[in-house]
Amino acid sequence: MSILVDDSTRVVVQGITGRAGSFHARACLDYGTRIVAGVTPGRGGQKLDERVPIFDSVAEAKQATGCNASLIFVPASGAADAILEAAASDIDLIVCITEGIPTLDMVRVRRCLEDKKTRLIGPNCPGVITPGQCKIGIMPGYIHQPGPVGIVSRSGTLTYEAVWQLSQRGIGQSSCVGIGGDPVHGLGLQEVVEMFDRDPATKAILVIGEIGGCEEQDAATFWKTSSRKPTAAFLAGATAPAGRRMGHAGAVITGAAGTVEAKIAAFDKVGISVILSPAEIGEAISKVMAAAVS
Amino acid sequence: MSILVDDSTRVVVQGITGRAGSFHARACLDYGTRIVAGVTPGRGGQKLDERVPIFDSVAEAKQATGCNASLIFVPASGAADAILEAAASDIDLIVCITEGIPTLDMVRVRRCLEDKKTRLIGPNCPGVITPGQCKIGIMPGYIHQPGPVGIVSRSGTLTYEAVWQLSQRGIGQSSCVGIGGDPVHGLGLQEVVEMFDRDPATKAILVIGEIGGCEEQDAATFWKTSSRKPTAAFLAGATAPAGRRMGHAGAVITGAAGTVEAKIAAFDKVGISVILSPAEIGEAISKVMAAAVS
Amino acid sequence: MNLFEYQARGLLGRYGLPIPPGDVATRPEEARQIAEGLSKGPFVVKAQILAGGRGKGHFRSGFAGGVHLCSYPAEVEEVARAMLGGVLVTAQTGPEGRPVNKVLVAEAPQISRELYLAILIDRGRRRSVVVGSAQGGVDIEEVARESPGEIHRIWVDPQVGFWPYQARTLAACMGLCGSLLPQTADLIVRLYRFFCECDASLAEINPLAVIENEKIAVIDAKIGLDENALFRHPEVATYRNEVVEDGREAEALKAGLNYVGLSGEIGCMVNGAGLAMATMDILHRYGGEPANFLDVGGGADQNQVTKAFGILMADPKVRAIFVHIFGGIMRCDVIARGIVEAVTHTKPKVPIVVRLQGTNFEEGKAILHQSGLPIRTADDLADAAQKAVAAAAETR
Amino acid sequence: MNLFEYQARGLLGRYGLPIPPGDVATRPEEARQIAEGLSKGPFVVKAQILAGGRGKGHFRSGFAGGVHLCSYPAEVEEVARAMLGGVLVTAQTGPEGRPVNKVLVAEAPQISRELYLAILIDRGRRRSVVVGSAQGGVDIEEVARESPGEIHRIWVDPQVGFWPYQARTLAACMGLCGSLLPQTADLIVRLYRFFCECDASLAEINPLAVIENEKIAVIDAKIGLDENALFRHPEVATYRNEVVEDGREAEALKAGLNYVGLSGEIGCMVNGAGLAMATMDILHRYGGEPANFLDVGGGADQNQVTKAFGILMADPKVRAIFVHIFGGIMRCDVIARGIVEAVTHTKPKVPIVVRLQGTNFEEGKAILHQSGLPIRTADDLADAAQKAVAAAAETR
Repeated sequence: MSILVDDSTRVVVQGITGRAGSFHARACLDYGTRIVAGVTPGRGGQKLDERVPIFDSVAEAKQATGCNASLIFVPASGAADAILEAAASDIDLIVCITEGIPTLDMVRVRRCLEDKKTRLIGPNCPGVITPGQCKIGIMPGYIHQPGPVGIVSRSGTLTYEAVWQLSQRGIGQSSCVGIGGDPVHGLGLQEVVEMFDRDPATKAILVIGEIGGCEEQDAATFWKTSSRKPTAAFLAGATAPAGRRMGHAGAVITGAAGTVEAKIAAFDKVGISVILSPAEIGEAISKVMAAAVS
Repeated sequence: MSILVDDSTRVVVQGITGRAGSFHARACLDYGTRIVAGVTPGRGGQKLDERVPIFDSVAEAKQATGCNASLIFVPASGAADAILEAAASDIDLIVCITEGIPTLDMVRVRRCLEDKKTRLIGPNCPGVITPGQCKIGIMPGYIHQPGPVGIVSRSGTLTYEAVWQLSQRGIGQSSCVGIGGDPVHGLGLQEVVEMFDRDPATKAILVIGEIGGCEEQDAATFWKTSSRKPTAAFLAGATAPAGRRMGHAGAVITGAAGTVEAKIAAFDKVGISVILSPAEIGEAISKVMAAAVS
Repeated sequence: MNLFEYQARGLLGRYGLPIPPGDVATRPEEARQIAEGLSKGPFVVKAQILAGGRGKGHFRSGFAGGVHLCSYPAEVEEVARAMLGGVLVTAQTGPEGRPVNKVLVAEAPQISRELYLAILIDRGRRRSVVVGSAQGGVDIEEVARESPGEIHRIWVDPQVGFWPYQARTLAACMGLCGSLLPQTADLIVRLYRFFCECDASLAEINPLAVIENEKIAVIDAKIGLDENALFRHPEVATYRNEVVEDGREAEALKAGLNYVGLSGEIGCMVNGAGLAMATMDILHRYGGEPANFLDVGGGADQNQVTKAFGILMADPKVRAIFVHIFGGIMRCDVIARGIVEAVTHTKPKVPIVVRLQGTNFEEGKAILHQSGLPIRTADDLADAAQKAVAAAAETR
Repeated sequence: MNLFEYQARGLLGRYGLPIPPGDVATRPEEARQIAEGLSKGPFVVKAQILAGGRGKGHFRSGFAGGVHLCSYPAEVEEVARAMLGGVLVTAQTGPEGRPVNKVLVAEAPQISRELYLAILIDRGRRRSVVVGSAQGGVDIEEVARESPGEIHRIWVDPQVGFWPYQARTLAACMGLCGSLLPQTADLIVRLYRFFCECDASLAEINPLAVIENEKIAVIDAKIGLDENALFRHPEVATYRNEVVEDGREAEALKAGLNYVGLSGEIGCMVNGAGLAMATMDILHRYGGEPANFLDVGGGADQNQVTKAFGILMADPKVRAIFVHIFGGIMRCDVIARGIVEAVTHTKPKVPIVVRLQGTNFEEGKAILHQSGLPIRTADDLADAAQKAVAAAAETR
């Protein structure tokens, strides 16, 4: 059990002939992910490594292979179009790794997706993994192990650090979802938390947030009104200076809601323990799980 | 009884301080139409002829006067905006007289109206009149008289000619609707025909079509599947030269549907008598009504 | 407003569509110079008129064909000389043909495949539609009739817009693959951007061609612009002056009148397009032929009536004038005064039949009668039309 | 990317927004000439820095205020001389202030009312929002806190777009009527068009002012552009070179690194923005202060690692370097080789602490150890951070 992806997920890689696309398609294949197709317009009929058929469009790929998830490596200027192409073919899950997509493109994309059942993860994210079953993204697969903790994160490498700390302690993960750091993106913290809440395999939830936006507060609102699983959270950027862009476009402080203090306050209110040091993530999860058992 | 408008209709005139707007607002008032408000941005607080209050926006006009229909004389460059403003205030019926609105503006307007219950008549049309009750448009009111014939027309002055011929013979009209001559407009021939079909006061229907498009065929499709009232039709443009069109793209979409011959054939198929001379419109209506009675 | 091919090339070029190099010439020597400036032959010389069927047309002079392939610049000059100043008659021009004042000289690449591409407004669905076919360079209407499956359409939701993936889908339907697929998709996206940004009513590329080295290119383009939107495109509105071929139409344009020249002998002046068409129809029924379509609009004033008269009377074909006004906003007494003034000043040599109906028609008729001018009036439409046809027959 | 006020004026001017005339000067004499060229005084001289609070700021020289009203061109020159080349400290610049290399000289119209207008992206609702208030020229966040009813917002459905009637509604909410209503609505529509066409992330006009003769005017404008969209705006991308005030940031930009200079003493090099922020947080916990934020990204190569080292070491504040890499795509052995090479070549005089974790971390650590260079390594994050803080303390 898991959320979003498992060993039955059939993946098409959009932009499979690019440098990043081919590299990560191979890494996913090596992990055991069912990469059943690739798409690069004008390269239809070719194959990646003589095993993954390449098509001119997602529609053709879906018709030929029945793919139901897409992994996007298309460059920023064409990424919005790639997302909409996958959505037009009613792909269930789209994971967009591409970084640098203009915000107004994402505004249009999200508006179009409102009318669809397609789910989008990202862009500018590491992707999603269900350890031992399916990796759709760029995270190092080997640091993960199957287990009870669902991780949702706005960050990339910081999530790897958290996973590492968990796996070092022998605590595995049900699924790990990096939702991406752009101002306008697909699934939000709250939506993923809700999925973990419904997933029987997930026994505890780790939330990795950061400064900017108010997704952490939205998630807190959810907990306020629902029964919930043991949860811990880490929030990066407590010491980031106000008003200076720190890499993720999403990390610009946009008002009081964006500060770590405001987010900690929101979590405190609903009784979520906020981890104060990034070195103590593994330990904190052990504690909340132990507390839940006792 | 009538369609679309009657003596309870409360009208706001958008662009009431312009030359055409003030002229026709007065003409409608003289006819007995309940013109309850006008709109000209920046002129809010003034009055037309010390009797019609002017507002800065349709929203304010609606709040203050409860208007439920709008008559638009705003110049072409701002007319699409004026239509959407009225629709945003949930005005039930919009009659847009303005001619010369860019087609792509109307494409956007129609798309926006799909999500609304607001009905649009026009643009580039004479408007709608229910004789003796309410005139929302620029037609000469005095040529009309109350009675049993519903008229729907794609033309302006040709409709006046038809009304004249009817009234001369003592045949009155339930309502007359000029749907406008632009490629993309509001209510279509078929929709108005359906309204007349449902209106108990309408005993016979006169359709005035012309070359181009395929609205006449759409109306014919309706008759094919529904019981119907005595109906006659005149189609202008039988001898118009095939036009100076250069490309063939139009014909790829609509085929030969735009010709009068094709329209006559469609009407013939469903047994609608097509009037061959524009001088015989009144006579033809007398005949179909007499045939229905006997 | 339809554009000449050379204007269409200019506009599409601004949007980055691939078009074989070339330019327009008004003199034969200029045509040769253009050819000399191009990097390679063969060259194509194309008569610039606003009508199709040029290739199979012929000049009044006897010279055959409005489109010629030439191998050398000297040949280009020769062909241009035969075309310029001539009158080209094609299946679409009618027997009177069209004057050729400009020729286009362009490189004529080797074509390996001809495709069809167009964008236009679908009135029925109220949105624009992008149309593509692997069957280009031919009569597309025939393709639509004979093998409708060969015509592919993508309707564009104006709220969502047209995205590159849709262009790729269409390009694939048009049989394109390999590097031609993204190339063509890019071209379609650019054509759509042009269509929207310039408020076009039609953008048709036929043929769209696959040329040497697997490149895609625009070989011929027909563009129509929405006249209602010219106010927001001052840069293309200037094309307007260049595209009016008919002198009478140019006059009417200046006076703000909607005029189309025809080949009959009864000059018509009507208010409203529908009534104007109905008037033409009824003249036909009684054996008459209109010399024109002229809609003076709903709010025409005395001045416009005078100008309209001037245009009708300047037409040597006109043997009778038929004025048909249904007064709504326009009062018949005002129109009657305009007619009296125009007739008094211009003293037409052909009979005039007037039907006034609607607002103040009694007063209007009285003004006409009291003027003492030789104006024939009629009350109903059938009577008026018969009188107009009879009047034209008298002077024959 | 935030723009200088004079750049913002230039861009908004292209979209037809009403802006009092003026220009930017780099020399005092130039400032005077600009004032002489303007039709009337008084004039305003404004220091051009990328931070707010200029009016209440002060120069290191002691000169007070980054915004001055002047009556005569000579006074303009005097004020410009006091500002140019100086360092302006405001509530938003931090104690180090910002260098003033340019001043804006403009007409200063009589202001009768100050309003607020802005367009930005609302992340929560995932669309742009147009914000207006009758309370302008003040701290808008305070207005939002104290009297939220005074802030009016219109969220724009990207599929429907922003229509003039919505602009009129907002203008009316801002308390405008009479001829100011359509004028302001027009300004808002133009600002929205700018926002979309130029891919802005923020367009804030504060104050928007009612000036003489009931005209509306842009008195100050703050514009942020979406860096991700600069690829499609080559014309504004060139502004990029002008807006980097910090030399280290300029270096980093060239190397494709994401760098923000801070005031601490531990030079940080981390892969990933979230991990970089967490690294800063943990240094803080152990009493350290980062000298910078530096994210080398997910796919940095040996070359970028070398360049990043160069930037860290060029900073005189840096007393220790902390390299923190979690290898995912990036292999730790590659990073280790980059570090060894950089250290070998640049011979830093400050201690270096490295934590490598993730892909090939064992191999990476081995490379560092075998190099014999004075590099301190650590396994877990807490240990590494403590070592880095201690290292910085040593050299104090």
